Amino acid sequence: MTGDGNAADLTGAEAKAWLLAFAERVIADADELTELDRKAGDGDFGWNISSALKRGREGLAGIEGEHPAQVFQTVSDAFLASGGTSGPLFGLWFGRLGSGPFAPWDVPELGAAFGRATGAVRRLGKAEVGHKTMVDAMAPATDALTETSTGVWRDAVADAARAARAGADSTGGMIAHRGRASYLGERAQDVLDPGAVAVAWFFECAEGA
Amino acid sequence: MTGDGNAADLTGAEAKAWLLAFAERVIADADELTELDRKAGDGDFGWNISSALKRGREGLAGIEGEHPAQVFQTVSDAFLASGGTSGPLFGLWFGRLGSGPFAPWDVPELGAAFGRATGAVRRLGKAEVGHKTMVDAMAPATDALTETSTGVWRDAVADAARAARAGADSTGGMIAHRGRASYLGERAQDVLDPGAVAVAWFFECAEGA
Amino acid sequence: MSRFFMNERETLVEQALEGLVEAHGGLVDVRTDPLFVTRRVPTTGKVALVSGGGSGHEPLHTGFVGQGMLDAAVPGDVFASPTALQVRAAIQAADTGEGTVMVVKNYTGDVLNFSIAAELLSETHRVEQVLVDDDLATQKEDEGGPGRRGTAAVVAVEKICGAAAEAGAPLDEVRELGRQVVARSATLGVSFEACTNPMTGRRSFDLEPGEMEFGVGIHGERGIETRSTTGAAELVESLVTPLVESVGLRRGDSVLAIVNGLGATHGLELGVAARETRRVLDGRGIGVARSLVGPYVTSLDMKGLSITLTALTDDLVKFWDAPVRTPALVW
Amino acid sequence: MSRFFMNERETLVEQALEGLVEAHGGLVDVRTDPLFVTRRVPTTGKVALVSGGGSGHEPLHTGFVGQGMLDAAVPGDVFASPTALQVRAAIQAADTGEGTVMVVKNYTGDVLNFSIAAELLSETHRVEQVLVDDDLATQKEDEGGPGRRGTAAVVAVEKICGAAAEAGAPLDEVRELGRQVVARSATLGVSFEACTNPMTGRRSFDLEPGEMEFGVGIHGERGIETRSTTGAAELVESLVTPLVESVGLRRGDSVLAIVNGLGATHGLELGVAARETRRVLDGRGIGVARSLVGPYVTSLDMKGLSITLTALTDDLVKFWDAPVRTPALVW
Ligand SMILES: Nc1ncnc2c1ncn2[C@@H]1O[C@H](COP(=O)(O)OP(=O)(O)O)[C@@H](O)[C@H]1O
Ligand SMILES: Nc1ncnc2c1ncn2[C@@H]1O[C@H](COP(=O)(O)OP(=O)(O)O)[C@@H](O)[C@H]1O
Ligand SMILES: [Mg+2]
Ligand SMILES: [Mg+2]
Ligand SMILES: [Mg+2]
Ligand SMILES: [Mg+2]
Repeated sequence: MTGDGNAADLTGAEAKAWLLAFAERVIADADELTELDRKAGDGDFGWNISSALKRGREGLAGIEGEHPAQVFQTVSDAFLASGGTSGPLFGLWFGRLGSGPFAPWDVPELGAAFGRATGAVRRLGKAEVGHKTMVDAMAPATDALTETSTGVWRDAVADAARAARAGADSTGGMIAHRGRASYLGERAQDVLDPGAVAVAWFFECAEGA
Repeated sequence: MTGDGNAADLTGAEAKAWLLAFAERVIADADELTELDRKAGDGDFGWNISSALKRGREGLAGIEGEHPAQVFQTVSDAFLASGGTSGPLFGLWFGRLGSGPFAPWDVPELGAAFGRATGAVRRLGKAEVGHKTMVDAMAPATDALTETSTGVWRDAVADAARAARAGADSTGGMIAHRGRASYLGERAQDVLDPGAVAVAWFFECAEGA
Repeated sequence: MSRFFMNERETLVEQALEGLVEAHGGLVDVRTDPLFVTRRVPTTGKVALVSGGGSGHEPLHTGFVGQGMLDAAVPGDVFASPTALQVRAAIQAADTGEGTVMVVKNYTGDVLNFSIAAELLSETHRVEQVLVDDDLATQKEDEGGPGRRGTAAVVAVEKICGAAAEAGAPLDEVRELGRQVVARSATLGVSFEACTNPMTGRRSFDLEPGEMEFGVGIHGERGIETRSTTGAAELVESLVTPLVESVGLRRGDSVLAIVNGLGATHGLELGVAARETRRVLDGRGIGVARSLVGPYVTSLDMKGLSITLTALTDDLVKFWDAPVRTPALVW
Repeated sequence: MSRFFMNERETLVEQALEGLVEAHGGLVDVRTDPLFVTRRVPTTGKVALVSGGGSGHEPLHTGFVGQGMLDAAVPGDVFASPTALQVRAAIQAADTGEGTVMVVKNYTGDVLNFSIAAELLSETHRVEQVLVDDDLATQKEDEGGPGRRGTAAVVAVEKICGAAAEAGAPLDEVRELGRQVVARSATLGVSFEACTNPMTGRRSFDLEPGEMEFGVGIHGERGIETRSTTGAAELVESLVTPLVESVGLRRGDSVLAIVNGLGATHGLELGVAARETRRVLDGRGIGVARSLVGPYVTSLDMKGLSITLTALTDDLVKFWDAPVRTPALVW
């Protein structure tokens, strides 16, 4: 919509709107995430992520949104200043996105950026698909982005959102191998991983932005 | 009796016998002193003085007793290595005696030595006659030694012993102005001061030595 | 109610650091937003040495910033990792182009935040990591676990790497030296009374009279076993024996012994512990070439102590002896 | 049962000193029979500076032996004066002909034993005394009493007299400098939790939750008043205000502030205290020219702290800044 480049490419303004929508969603529904972390962790996930995104929203208010990298970098800083396990991992994810091109992103660039970002989270978190973490949503979404045949960023991200949602849903039934939920073993098997759910929300929020 | 000088002078051997007799008396009757300190202080005086004199006895066993100064110095060191208030004060008293002449002492020398010793205790302890301390026995005994007309040390010390005993007795009825007994005020008025009693014993022990 | 002396919990760490600068303004400086401590006068032309971790362990790490030791220290909240943003900012401030060695104690949060900071800087900075995991009490057979905790050996790592960096050693060499110190070190701790939570005033665990907690770390967690208290000689023997085995010390070897107070342990007690450490090692023909005795890696007001042994080489001795000028360590 | 780490009570102090030498053998040496601590290498041709007192206050005094500070320190048993015999031996060892200044904290037993030692040496040695009585909490109107206790100002006295002696100042000058520091200093302490007796494990007094003891000394005795705990800002204000009055500080004056931990007080707490001290004095236009922050004069494992202010002159600053090399203080 806004954006000076090709409408098919993700502009800074669009990225900014996307992130603001994500922040709004998370802040509104933080309790839902907290409830999941209460069942399978220490119950602070909603607070951790929404306080990071409140800071992120303030940061976004102060920038132009010249290109997606600047937008993601701003959100990254907000997460990096957070505690918990999710704060630095999301900070890394957005931080890697923040080192993408300083211009609107076409779909291949978008896929490449998410590929680097998700790769870094997998490496640092030592988490693979099936470990019941945010990676269970990040990885299929990233695959969808890199493998898509569309050249329009909104369509590509919509594919990614569907994949992320399926990935998040798949964590119900998994036994956790990473994070606090891993201490609970089978007792938290039925609970969705809040990190993965948040990732699904993230991709879904591109739609209205 | 033993001694190579004039029988009227105090020899080292006589001084050693005197101090050994004093040690024996104190060690035997330590409980009596402790009981007084229990009533008017913290109940450790018997232990303080008898452990000092046990060390002193060991020290005396290791020396010839060439002259009174050497003997008093040895006992001084034993007291100086002791705790409590009485340990260092007796250590000072005997220490000042220990800086007397390195030869048998005639009566004027004896009086002068005790004069310096008692003066030092009064000065350092800030204690005067009537303050209900060891000085109440030391001071009149010292006066007796310096004012005596006899030239025979045993007679002079016998005078001093009578004066020390009277001084010690006078502490019954005094309100203490120094040491722990001063915290008790009138409540310990009837109790004899154990330090003064020990000084009386000291002079009395010359008789058999 | 807490008996912990402070204003609000939120400002505790930052205000304490203002006090550090008050006392050692000639040596260190504090940066805020994000919070970290640097040398008063940054040193250029050398490898930067950066460390950090939760607060409550002072003087670690902020007290070790200065000539011959750290270039920057990054404090988290009490017993909580600093954020990756703090770490990134500290590295950016300290690294003057020769690269950075991060000294990280092996705790999930610390490892994550330091690693992420390094990862984020990977395109602009050369950042290497020395992971300190000296605590024998957390030795496990399983490969997948978090591994041994990092405790007082971190002081040896920071001192020795600091000296090497100051002497101009290149990045790889400083990192390898640090890893060598870790590989040659082991620590065991014991607690006579748990630390108290600054907010609630509650002890993190309770001991009956006559009990002590063997194998504690530095976050108030229980150790591996509750034992009956013994005299100093016997207790030091029980700490030192497994260390000697773990480090593989043999007759004729020489060590650095760090006798570390965990917070409320008195100097008299640490003195006795140092004496007993020497005695036990003497008895095995192992020489205590250097010792460091004091509260260097604390756990708030825990009563207890840890003993660290580091097998020395001539090189390590040389770097240990090199001059150091920090708030907590000067020679 | 005691949670104090030691072997037997009888050997505690001596074994702790063996540990001191273990850690700082390059600086100090311990003599036994009688027990005292000297510099590793005695310094000749200067006034000797000797101090001492009961143990349980470490690093005071034994940690302050070394170049630029004490020549010898004489430790008593825990909270008990050393004997006159120890003091005499220490003076004999330290005095190389230029005379000795004894730094004595104002307690009956210490004063007696140090004075007697000096008296016994009066024919062979020139011995002068600096009596330290900085504790405002024990200020009384009556002339006959024991006077104010000596607490943390003793560190300033030892540092400044030590520097003057090292610089070659003659006996009278070193003594006068010490007396000047005492006259310009005042201290107040507060406790959040009493210390525990090493033998019985009992606290020397009890505080209810939310209470603190104002005006404590360093022997576990109660202070002048039990008050409600407050935040750091308010508490430091209540300590510093009477000090400012007592020392007679005015706008434009500059001070040395000693923020001293009493044993189990954490570095974070002392940091906050140092910050607040500066803030309160700033507000009155008084400059904190120097500060010393740490556990320097402890009371076993007491939780609490004291603040000492010393009004500075250019001379005092010069001697404070002069190099010092002791186990507990190096610059
Ligand atoms: N090793 C890991 N790799 C990737 N994600 C992880 C890992 N550990 C935990 N997570 C994610 O972090 C989320 C929990 O975050 P949060 O509540 O902030 O952390 P904490 O467990 O420290 O309280 C989990 O739902 C999971 O998605
Ligand atoms: N200031 C003083 N001057 C002289 N003698 C004193 C003084 N204070 C106490 N004494 C003597 O010391 C004796 C008590 O000695 P002791 O029990 O060893 O001391 P403490 O009170 O330290 O336990 C008293 O009976 C008194 O004679
Ligand atoms: Mg959580
Ligand atoms: Mg958490
Ligand atoms: Mg007594
Ligand atoms: Mg007594």
